[in-house]
Amino acid sequence: MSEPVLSTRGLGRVFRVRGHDGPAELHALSEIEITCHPGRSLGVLGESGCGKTTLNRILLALDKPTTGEVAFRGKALGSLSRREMRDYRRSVQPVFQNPFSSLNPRMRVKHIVAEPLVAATGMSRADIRARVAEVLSAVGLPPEDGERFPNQFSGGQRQRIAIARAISSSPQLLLLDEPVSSQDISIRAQILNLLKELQEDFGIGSVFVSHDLATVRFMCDEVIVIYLGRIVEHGPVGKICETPDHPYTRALLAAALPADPDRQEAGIKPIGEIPSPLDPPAGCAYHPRCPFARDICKAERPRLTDPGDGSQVACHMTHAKDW
Amino acid sequence: MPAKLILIRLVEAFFALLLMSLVVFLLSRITGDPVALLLGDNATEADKVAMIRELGLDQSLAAQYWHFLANALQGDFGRSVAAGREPALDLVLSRLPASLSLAAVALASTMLVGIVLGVLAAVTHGTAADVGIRLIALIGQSVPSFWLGIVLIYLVAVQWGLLPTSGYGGPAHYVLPAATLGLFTLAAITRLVRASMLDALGSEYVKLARIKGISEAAVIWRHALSNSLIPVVTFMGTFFATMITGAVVVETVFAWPGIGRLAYESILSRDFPVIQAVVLVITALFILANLLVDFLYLAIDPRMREKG
Amino acid sequence: MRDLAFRVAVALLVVFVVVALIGPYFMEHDPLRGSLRARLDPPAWLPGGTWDYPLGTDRLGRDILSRIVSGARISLAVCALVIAIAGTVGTVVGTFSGYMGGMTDRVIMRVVDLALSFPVILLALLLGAISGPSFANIVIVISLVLWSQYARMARGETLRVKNEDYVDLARTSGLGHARIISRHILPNIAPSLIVVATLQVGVVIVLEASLSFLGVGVPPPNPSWGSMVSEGRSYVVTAWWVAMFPGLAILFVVMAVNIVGDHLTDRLNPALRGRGGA
Amino acid sequence: MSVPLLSIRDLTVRVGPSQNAPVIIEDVSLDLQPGETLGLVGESGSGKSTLGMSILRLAAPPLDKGTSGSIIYKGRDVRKLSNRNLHTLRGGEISMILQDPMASLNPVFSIGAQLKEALRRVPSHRDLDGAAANALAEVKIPSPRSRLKSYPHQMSGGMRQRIVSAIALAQTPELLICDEPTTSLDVTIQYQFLELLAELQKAHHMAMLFITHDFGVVAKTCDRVAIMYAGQIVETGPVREIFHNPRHWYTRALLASVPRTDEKPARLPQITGAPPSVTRRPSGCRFHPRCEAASALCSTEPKFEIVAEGHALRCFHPAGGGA
Repeated sequence: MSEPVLSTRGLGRVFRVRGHDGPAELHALSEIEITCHPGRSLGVLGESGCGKTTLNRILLALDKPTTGEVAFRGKALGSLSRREMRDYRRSVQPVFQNPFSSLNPRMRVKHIVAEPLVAATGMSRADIRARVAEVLSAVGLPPEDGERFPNQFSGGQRQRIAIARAISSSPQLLLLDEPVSSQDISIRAQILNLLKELQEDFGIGSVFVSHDLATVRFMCDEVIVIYLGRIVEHGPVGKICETPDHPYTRALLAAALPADPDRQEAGIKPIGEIPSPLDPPAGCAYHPRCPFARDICKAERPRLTDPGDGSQVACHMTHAKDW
Repeated sequence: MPAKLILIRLVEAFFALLLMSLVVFLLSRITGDPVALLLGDNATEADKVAMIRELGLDQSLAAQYWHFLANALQGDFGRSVAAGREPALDLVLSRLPASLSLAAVALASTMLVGIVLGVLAAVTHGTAADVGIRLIALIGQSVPSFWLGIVLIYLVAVQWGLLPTSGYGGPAHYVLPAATLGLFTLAAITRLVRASMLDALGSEYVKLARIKGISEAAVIWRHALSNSLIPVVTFMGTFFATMITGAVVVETVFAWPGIGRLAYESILSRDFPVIQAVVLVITALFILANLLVDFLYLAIDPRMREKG
Repeated sequence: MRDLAFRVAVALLVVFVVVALIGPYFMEHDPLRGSLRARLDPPAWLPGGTWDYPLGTDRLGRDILSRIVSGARISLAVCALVIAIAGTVGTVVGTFSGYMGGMTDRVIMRVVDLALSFPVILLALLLGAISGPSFANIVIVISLVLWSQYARMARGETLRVKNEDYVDLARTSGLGHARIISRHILPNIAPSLIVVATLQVGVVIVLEASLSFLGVGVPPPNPSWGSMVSEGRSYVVTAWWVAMFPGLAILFVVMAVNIVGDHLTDRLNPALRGRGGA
Repeated sequence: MSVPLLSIRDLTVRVGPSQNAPVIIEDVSLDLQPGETLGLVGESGSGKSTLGMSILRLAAPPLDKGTSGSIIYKGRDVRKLSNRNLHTLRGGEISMILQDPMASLNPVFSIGAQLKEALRRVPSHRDLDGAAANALAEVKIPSPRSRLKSYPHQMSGGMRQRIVSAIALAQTPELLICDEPTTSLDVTIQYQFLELLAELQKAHHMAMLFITHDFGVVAKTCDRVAIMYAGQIVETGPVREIFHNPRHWYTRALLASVPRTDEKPARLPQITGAPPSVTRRPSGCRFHPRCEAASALCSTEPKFEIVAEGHALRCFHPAGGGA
């Protein structure tokens, strides 16, 4: 396999916040290890407050990890030279969830799309103009649209502009943070197809952050499942969506309601609330919601181990076949 | 944690007072020659030297400030240079009741009328009543109070003879000054309440209240208004400052014997002991008012009770 | 209906500015010099009035119309200077505070809050009393009062814009702080600042007039609208027009400004409706 | 078929009383039987939420004056009720759960106060505190009595939505309108909330009108479904019929475009274009500019026609079914 574009080692992020009684520590992320290769798509699956947005921000160097590090082509982000940093900025580009917030309303589309080029490459004006037209047509917009302002576009078109911007600097990795969840349902398939096409055509890798198992299945090759800031399961998308090992993943699968009234019988019904990350349960953080929890789950945090098929799962009960 | 919040506010209040005292002290020292001012033109050199010693003007600036602070803490700001040479603080305190009663009348009636008008305008949104109320608010925001005072005196008191022209006295004396003093704030509160009521009336919790089937009056006066008062409380500090500013003008126009007029007169006659006392008393009042606003906040918005 | 009010208001403001700029050159009478034969003459339409003095004369026999026209220039000059000074200082402080965030922001904002609600008229009176009434004084004092409003608006808007995803996106493209502020923040907070500036024109005019009325503003014999009202105060009963007309001038101009300000608020930043003028 | 509980006929809602005002809902007719759940599916701007609000006469000001048609609840036209009767109808007979549980509770009143406001309207309740605690217990809020003193900001999104349900059900209505009640909830929380709603529906013998854009939610909760597009109902039928044999091209394309957890196609079938805005709706079949089966006929107005038992649609060229 090719050299990874981004990888993390022992990534953790602790926020100091004000709790109910005095200052408290919020462990948003702990011990996150991921590797992102060009041309491959890694899904990050989790619910609100699980830390997936924090992870995204750290991968984008918008936030710094408390422990561990992010490496760009094997070199820690903190040790990059100015030149390498520019290369990193050019090679890793995000698309955010809300295209109403991600396009500056007072800039023309051509300037929005060109921003990564202006800042991170030494291209001439003429080259930039040509490149803007090229990427606009790649996302299905006529080049004339470059002269217009964002408020003249619908939500779906805005997301296309955001995507055009992200691919303008020919990145190797796209960080996609719920790129379709604010879109209308008839637009979602368009955007997902477009993203997939672009990744295939240009060999771009991606990190696809989502709460929706079905979308992850369509978009990704590999998935990590995060619960309260920790990876609980990691494996190929087919395994995660069909025979997941971790009870949380199984609950997510049950909760991903299929658009079919005849397939509504869930395996494991999800129960309980997501605990506050300020006060996570001891041992396995999922144990209060887990129907299989034993005493060991309350006492000891399970490590990520291979259940025997090359994937990884953090559960004490994985080998107890009786459930 | 309200206790912590109050502590922070008290510390801030202390520093604000200290800062203000320094400003007042420095301003009174850099300006002119207090000795000459006190003694008049035909004083001898010996008189001056004696006076300088008496006032402590031969000491360093820091020592003088320390001295000033120590005295101020004991309520001693010196004596007024004006006729009578009353102690400055006594003079200020004797004028306080007139000002406070006027401000209280103005603020209370302003709040009451402003809130009612604001709610009515929001509820009748888009109708003639709304346009009328907004016109009143527009005029209230635009009319200069000193001119309004003069016009009211001329029309209501002189031409029609309905109310006394000026001076301090019974309830009738309050009407014109309070109206003049309150009109700007009335307009501001009306606009504020109207805007936040419109927001509240379009909110989801008002929808849910209506879904419950409770009467429209309860929806408006209970659900929507309770939330719309929060921004009004936010602006209370500003309103209070507006009132003080207004008091200087209004008390001057209506010959009202309050601290606003005292401030104005003492500044014109460069009566520095009185100026210092007035400014520090007003600052203290102002800080007190802002503390009250913080408490009001805690009472009205449960979300604030948990913030530090 | 709203549009009509807006148009009338804009027309009135245009008249105000034009009169302030070129009006004085068309006036027959010197606003500073009176005619002792024509003291306290009533307006033209009252018995005893002449069209020589359309709005009458004051106690020194000076033409009130000429003085109002001349006063417009003073009001306009004070407005322009104050808004330039307070606007610049406030915007810089507020944007800096909001962009930096954290402790810096908290300290700056406490100061701004204090400045915002402090009855600065006391300082104005003090300064006026100490250094005597002067044009420069009044500009400084009013700027001192008003910069905090820009600072608060600029800070709040900066915080809002800073949280927009396009600012994060700009950072991921490697833009520096200066470029983020100039390309992303300032253009997006500008509309709200324009609204504040508009609404403040009215505040400035009234403050200037109030201070001049109290005798610590524009020094006599220059005809500030406020000092004209003050002079007319003693003659309300016998010659009401001396105080009436300059007061009406203030009222109309400030009303027009407020109408335009409200209109701009609705157009540029509806979220601030009703909160600008307090 | 029995007498419907709610029967809407030819409901049209315009933005204001003028005939030229933009139309939000057009000629909507639907019936709801006692105890059944009807799903109302549509994209943003389809008019589905306005329809829900109109049933309780809660459509915002210019809309209420632009409403025509009839909304018959148990033989009485809701649109002609006196204010007094309207207030007994609201909450007492028809109630509603709104989309955003964060915004739909009043932030300055305690949970108990807001709940009791609704309970007080039921004369048989003597012990209000007890009744309120019971209501919270019914929606599975732990330690309900102590929760009465809490304020909305102290609870999680899932808890708030359950409290909103307790308020909506306090006066035991016979019809509950749910306007996207789970859109802002996490998937595992959504699942539990839907189960809770189903339980409550059974316990109270309620009919439900379930407004959503999520086909998975419809498949799980509804007996029948109506699809809205650009202000009109384009297809309605029993839920199995619609999912397995959709006849309208919009329904068909939309269902096909939803990603699934059990398969990974190379591309998703997608609908081109975007839903029209309220002011720019095409004439004739509103969907024809985006429809793959459109003919010249489709720019004329199609009738709403029954094609099978309980299955009706608005299309000149119905798909499948041998047509």
